[in-house]
Amino acid sequence: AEKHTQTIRIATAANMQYAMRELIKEFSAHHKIGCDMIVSSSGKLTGQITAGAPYDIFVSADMKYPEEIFEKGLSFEKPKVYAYGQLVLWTTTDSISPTLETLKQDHIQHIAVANPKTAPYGVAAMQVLDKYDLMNDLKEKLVYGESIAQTNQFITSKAAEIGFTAKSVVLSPTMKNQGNYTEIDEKAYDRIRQGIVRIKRTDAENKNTRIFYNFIFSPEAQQILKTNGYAIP
Amino acid sequence: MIDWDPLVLTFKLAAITTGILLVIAVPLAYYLAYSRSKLKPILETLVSMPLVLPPTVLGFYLLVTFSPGHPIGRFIENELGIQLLFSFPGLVIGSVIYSLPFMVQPIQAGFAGLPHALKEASYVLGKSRFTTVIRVLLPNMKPALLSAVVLAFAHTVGEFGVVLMIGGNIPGRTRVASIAVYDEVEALNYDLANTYSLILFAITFLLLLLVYLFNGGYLKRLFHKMRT
Amino acid sequence: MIDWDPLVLTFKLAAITTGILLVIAVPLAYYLAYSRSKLKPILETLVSMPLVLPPTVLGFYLLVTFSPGHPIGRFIENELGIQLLFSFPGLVIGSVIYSLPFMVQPIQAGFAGLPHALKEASYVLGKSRFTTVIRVLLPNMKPALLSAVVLAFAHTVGEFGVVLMIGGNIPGRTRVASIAVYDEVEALNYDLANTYSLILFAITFLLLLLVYLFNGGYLKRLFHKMRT
Amino acid sequence: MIEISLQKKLNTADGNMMMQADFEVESGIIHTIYGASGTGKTSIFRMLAGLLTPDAGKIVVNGQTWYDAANKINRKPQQRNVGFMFQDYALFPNMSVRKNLEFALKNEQNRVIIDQLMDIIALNELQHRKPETLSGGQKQRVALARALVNKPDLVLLDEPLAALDKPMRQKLQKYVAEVQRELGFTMLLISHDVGEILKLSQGISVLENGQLSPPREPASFFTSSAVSGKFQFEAEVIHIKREGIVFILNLLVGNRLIKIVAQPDDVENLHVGDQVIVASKGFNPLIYKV
Amino acid sequence: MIEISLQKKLNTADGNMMMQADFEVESGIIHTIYGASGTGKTSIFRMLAGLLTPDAGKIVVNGQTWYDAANKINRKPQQRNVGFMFQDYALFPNMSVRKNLEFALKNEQNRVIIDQLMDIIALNELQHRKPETLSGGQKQRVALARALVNKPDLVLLDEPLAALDKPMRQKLQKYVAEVQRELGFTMLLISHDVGEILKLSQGISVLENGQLSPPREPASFFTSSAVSGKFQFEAEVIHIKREGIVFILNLLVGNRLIKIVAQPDDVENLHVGDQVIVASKGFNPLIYKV
Ligand SMILES: Nc1ncnc2c1ncn2[C@@H]1O[C@H](COP(=O)(O)OP(=O)(O)OP(=O)(O)O)[C@@H](O)[C@H]1O
Ligand SMILES: Nc1ncnc2c1ncn2[C@@H]1O[C@H](COP(=O)(O)OP(=O)(O)OP(=O)(O)O)[C@@H](O)[C@H]1O
Ligand SMILES: [Mg+2]
Ligand SMILES: [Mg+2]
Repeated sequence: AEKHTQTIRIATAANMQYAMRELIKEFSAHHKIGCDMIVSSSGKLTGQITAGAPYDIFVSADMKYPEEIFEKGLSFEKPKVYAYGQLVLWTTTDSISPTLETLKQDHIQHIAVANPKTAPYGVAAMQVLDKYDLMNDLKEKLVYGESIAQTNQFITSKAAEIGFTAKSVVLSPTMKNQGNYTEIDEKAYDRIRQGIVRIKRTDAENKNTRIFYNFIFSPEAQQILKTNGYAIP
Repeated sequence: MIDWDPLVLTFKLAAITTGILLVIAVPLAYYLAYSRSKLKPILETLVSMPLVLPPTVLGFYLLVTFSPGHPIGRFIENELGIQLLFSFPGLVIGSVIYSLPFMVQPIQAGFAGLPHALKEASYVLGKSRFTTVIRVLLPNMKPALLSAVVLAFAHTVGEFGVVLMIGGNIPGRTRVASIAVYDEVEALNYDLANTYSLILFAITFLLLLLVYLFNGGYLKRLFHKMRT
Repeated sequence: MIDWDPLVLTFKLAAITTGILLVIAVPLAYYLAYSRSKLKPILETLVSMPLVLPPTVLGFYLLVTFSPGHPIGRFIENELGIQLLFSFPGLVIGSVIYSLPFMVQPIQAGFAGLPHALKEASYVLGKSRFTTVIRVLLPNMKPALLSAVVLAFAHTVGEFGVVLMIGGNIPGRTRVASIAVYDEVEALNYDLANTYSLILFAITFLLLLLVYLFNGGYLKRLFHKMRT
Repeated sequence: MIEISLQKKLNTADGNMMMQADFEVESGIIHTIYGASGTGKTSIFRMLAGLLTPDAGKIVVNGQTWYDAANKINRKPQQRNVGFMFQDYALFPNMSVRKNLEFALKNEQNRVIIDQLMDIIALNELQHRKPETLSGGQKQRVALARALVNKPDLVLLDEPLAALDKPMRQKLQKYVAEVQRELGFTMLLISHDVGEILKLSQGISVLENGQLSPPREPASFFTSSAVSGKFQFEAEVIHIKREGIVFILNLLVGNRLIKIVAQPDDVENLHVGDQVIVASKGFNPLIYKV
Repeated sequence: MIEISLQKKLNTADGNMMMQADFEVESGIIHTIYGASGTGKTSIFRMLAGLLTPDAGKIVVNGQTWYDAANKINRKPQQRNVGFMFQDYALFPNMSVRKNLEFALKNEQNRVIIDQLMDIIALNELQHRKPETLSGGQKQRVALARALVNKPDLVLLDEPLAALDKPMRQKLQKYVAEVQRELGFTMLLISHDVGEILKLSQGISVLENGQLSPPREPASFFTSSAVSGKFQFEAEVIHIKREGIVFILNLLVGNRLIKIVAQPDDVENLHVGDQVIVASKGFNPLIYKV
């Protein structure tokens, strides 16, 4: 029980989990506050928070979900952007060069993208394809991952030869040296704004949560986010 | 706006899967029910194993196995010319693997519950094992068969972990209703999700209700009444 | 680094769920097998309905129902003082609902397959319905019972959609092994995921194997040999 | 006293038939229900045991109303305290022979009855075997014993000894008669075996065309002709053999084979399979006890 | 010709026992296997049908080896062409009476046999009923008919008529004898009914203590004493009644009740239940055909 008063629960969107692990490590080095990370899709986490999940902070992969929570009056403040996601084109097959031009080639049969309905990186990928007028040619090749995480599984298992994913993924510790990626021009898609909110579980603010919230915007934390493949505000 | 494609696909998948499962499960269950081999308990255990893994994880392993990078996947694609990933046949195979225990277990229990005399009487009358199974044993274990079929069918309708993983959620090809509902819930479109759920629920409810009415002889009685 | 908490939690959940399901399913299956009510086909259909919805979606509906914003959730929390969401009891209830068809269906088929004479003989000997079920009917449908228990148990071990949704993946409390595997796969930690899967697989395999060995009388024979 | 009046529509081999069974049986006797296959004997038993509901009628056993259509009384089988030996045994496959008997015990009941019964049915050696592994006659013996364990008010025996060989049958007939006399319960018997009926029962009712006849004395029912100082019996011709100038006839009297010597003109029109009456004007039997 | 030599360890009511059954039966006759309950009669049938594997031995039917332990020959039940009427019927619950018979037809076989058999067992009215709804004796008749449908080489009848009333039993006995004579198949019969054995079978072997006796003629086996011009039979005393200065004895001869007049000194030591021999020195029977 003692542990619980000290520990804060951080609901983390799937694509943020690698960065979050480092952030928590850094945070724990300076504060005596335990952190439990709960990873899931932003959609599920939002549903759970609406139903009263005992999470203290919600680190989302976009702004839609935290805004939903704010509008329901479940957060202490409006969601605030802590980082921008960056889109990359990634392949784990060495013989393929990950460029937009190769996508049209015949040996590319499947292109993995996240479901635009639920994942911000999916929305961005679609915008890119539209922008470069590739949509008609590639439509038949697209396979949709439920989340960015599943998109990654399509790519790493080579089930899809290539796919759009988050830069944070290809820089993650487990994937760092696997395959090749190229960054997509940031101008080709709307910025992927990732927001954070503190959850209002009781009316009283939790001091520890506040400390962590502030930490995210600290220069040290922002630096960590940057090295993990995010652009910072 | 409701998209009917996923629903059509779902019931197509469920029907085909159930059909294939029946063909596989009956001989397998027969073997498990009657074999006296020492390997039998091991096989029995293995049959239930697909259940132990979370569907997405099972789906992931299937994804890896079916991918061109894997010898099995390469073999299937090159030698048999079948494209399993992100295709309807792949969904069918995934669903068959995952729903296998639901079909095998009740049928096995059904076989095990039958008196030996039935089999013996049929053999003595010169009937082959196949004829005996089809015409004597299966018709005498209808409740078990029915529960197997209903479990497998309903489960395939609702299943989405495996299907999502190896299907790739492609509209019109592998995007089944369960994924559609899931998507809407994820996207916080609860109204649409409810609508999908309700339709899925309603259709399956009616289907199963028909099956149970038929099984209970209610339909027969109804027709009978209408005729007289 | 392997965290054993989720595994302990998983088998605790599976055991409790299976136990509760047995208690619920036997009378329910009995009713469904023997009732001649007109409502029976409807009830039969309803029992299978939890299967039709994708687990996460079912989990979502349960989440909404159990939340303090919902009359039912409020009632349970205020009047009964039970906190269902994001707690172990909630997982149990969710699993029970989702696995209900796996338990009810085979047991119902088991009852339906028994000769009427057993029941009648027991009644005539003055035995109550309860005694008859416990001492005569259930012992004569062991294969059906076994398949029900195995399906429900294995399914609860592997289930994660419902559990993830209403449990919230809280370490030590609601983070079961299936979610742990799922997480690791999601995080692309395939090695760790494999390890978890293997452990989950191995433990369940051994458990079920023991059950089947016992059921097949292999253990008895083994002990017998050892003693002689 | 057992008073029974039952009406039930049965769907028999001769089409739909209304069965009407009215009879009274004194307490403490064995009474036989006799009739052709499929006439409804087992159905009467099932109605008495509460396993089948009559269309109308009344069952009163020792003053207690078990069933009364008019007053909507219908006791459950559990509340009737009958012992029912089923025609197809209905043993519990999950229980050993002994456990099948023990299951029938009432709560407070003395268990010695089990050992006594086990002895009588001569299955001690097989007491831990499951019914599945018993022979037909062995199953029948267990079923008979089980119906007697809990000392019921009314015992219903449906062809109790049909599958048994003669010595075992005689032994059990003796036992049934004894135990009935000792414990004084009322017993209804379905049997096709005339010897058994004559030996065991004090009354007989015949079920025919859906009607149960009034009770009669079994001996008078089975004896076709009155005694008038002469000796006479019906028989079937099994074999005819010439031996010198006479013929030797093998006659089947009931289940017994007897040989008699006959004159050529007696035999003239006789064929194997014929039913005959053998009589003698002046018959002075010698009777030896064996 | 059927040559059988079977060895099988059985676990009987008297403990483990090695059963040894050696016998030869001519083709085209009916032969009875007789013996007490649980001695292994059904087991012999099961070995003949291929449902139970002997420990050792040989089965040769009409020159074809069905089983030979030494040469590891063991034909499947399907390859033996036997008709087996099971003691507990083993009807198919999912099929109607008629369908049960039709299922037994061979591919090319003429279906008229079904109608003939349905007539004979007198269940036409019930032909579309499921076995579950039949009476005990009705089931038995269906089982008997089913065993005869496909005109097997060897017919095994395990207590075929035990549950039937006398008229039905006589009718079917007649039919069995007829059909056997007509089609000429070999038939083995298990029965406890002496009359049935005498009427139907041309030979009898007795199974006792695990040994099957050599075949004998049934009549000689069941007749206890030789003929010597006098008349004599065994009987059981059922009832003794004084009538004036004489006594009237009700005697059970086999399944038949007869009455005879006896002198007081004959009756002196006699009690109900006693076995007696009735004899007469000078017996000149009158025989009337009925
Ligand atoms: N499946 C079995 N497993 C073990 N023992 C058995 C099995 N079936 C029968 N037996 C035993 O073998 C012995 C012979 O049985 P079988 O059925 O051949 O007797 P039977 O002569 O036909 O008797 P009945 O006249 O009572 O039918 C019996 O003592 C019985 O207990
Ligand atoms: N469950 C049932 N449903 C419908 N009809 C039945 C059912 N059981 C028996 N019958 C019919 O009722 C009639 C009487 O059956 P019952 O079993 O009482 O006969 P029985 O006199 O005991 O005959 P047996 O001597 O052959 O056992 C039969 O014609 C039978 O077909
Ligand atoms: Mg009957
Ligand atoms: Mg037998």
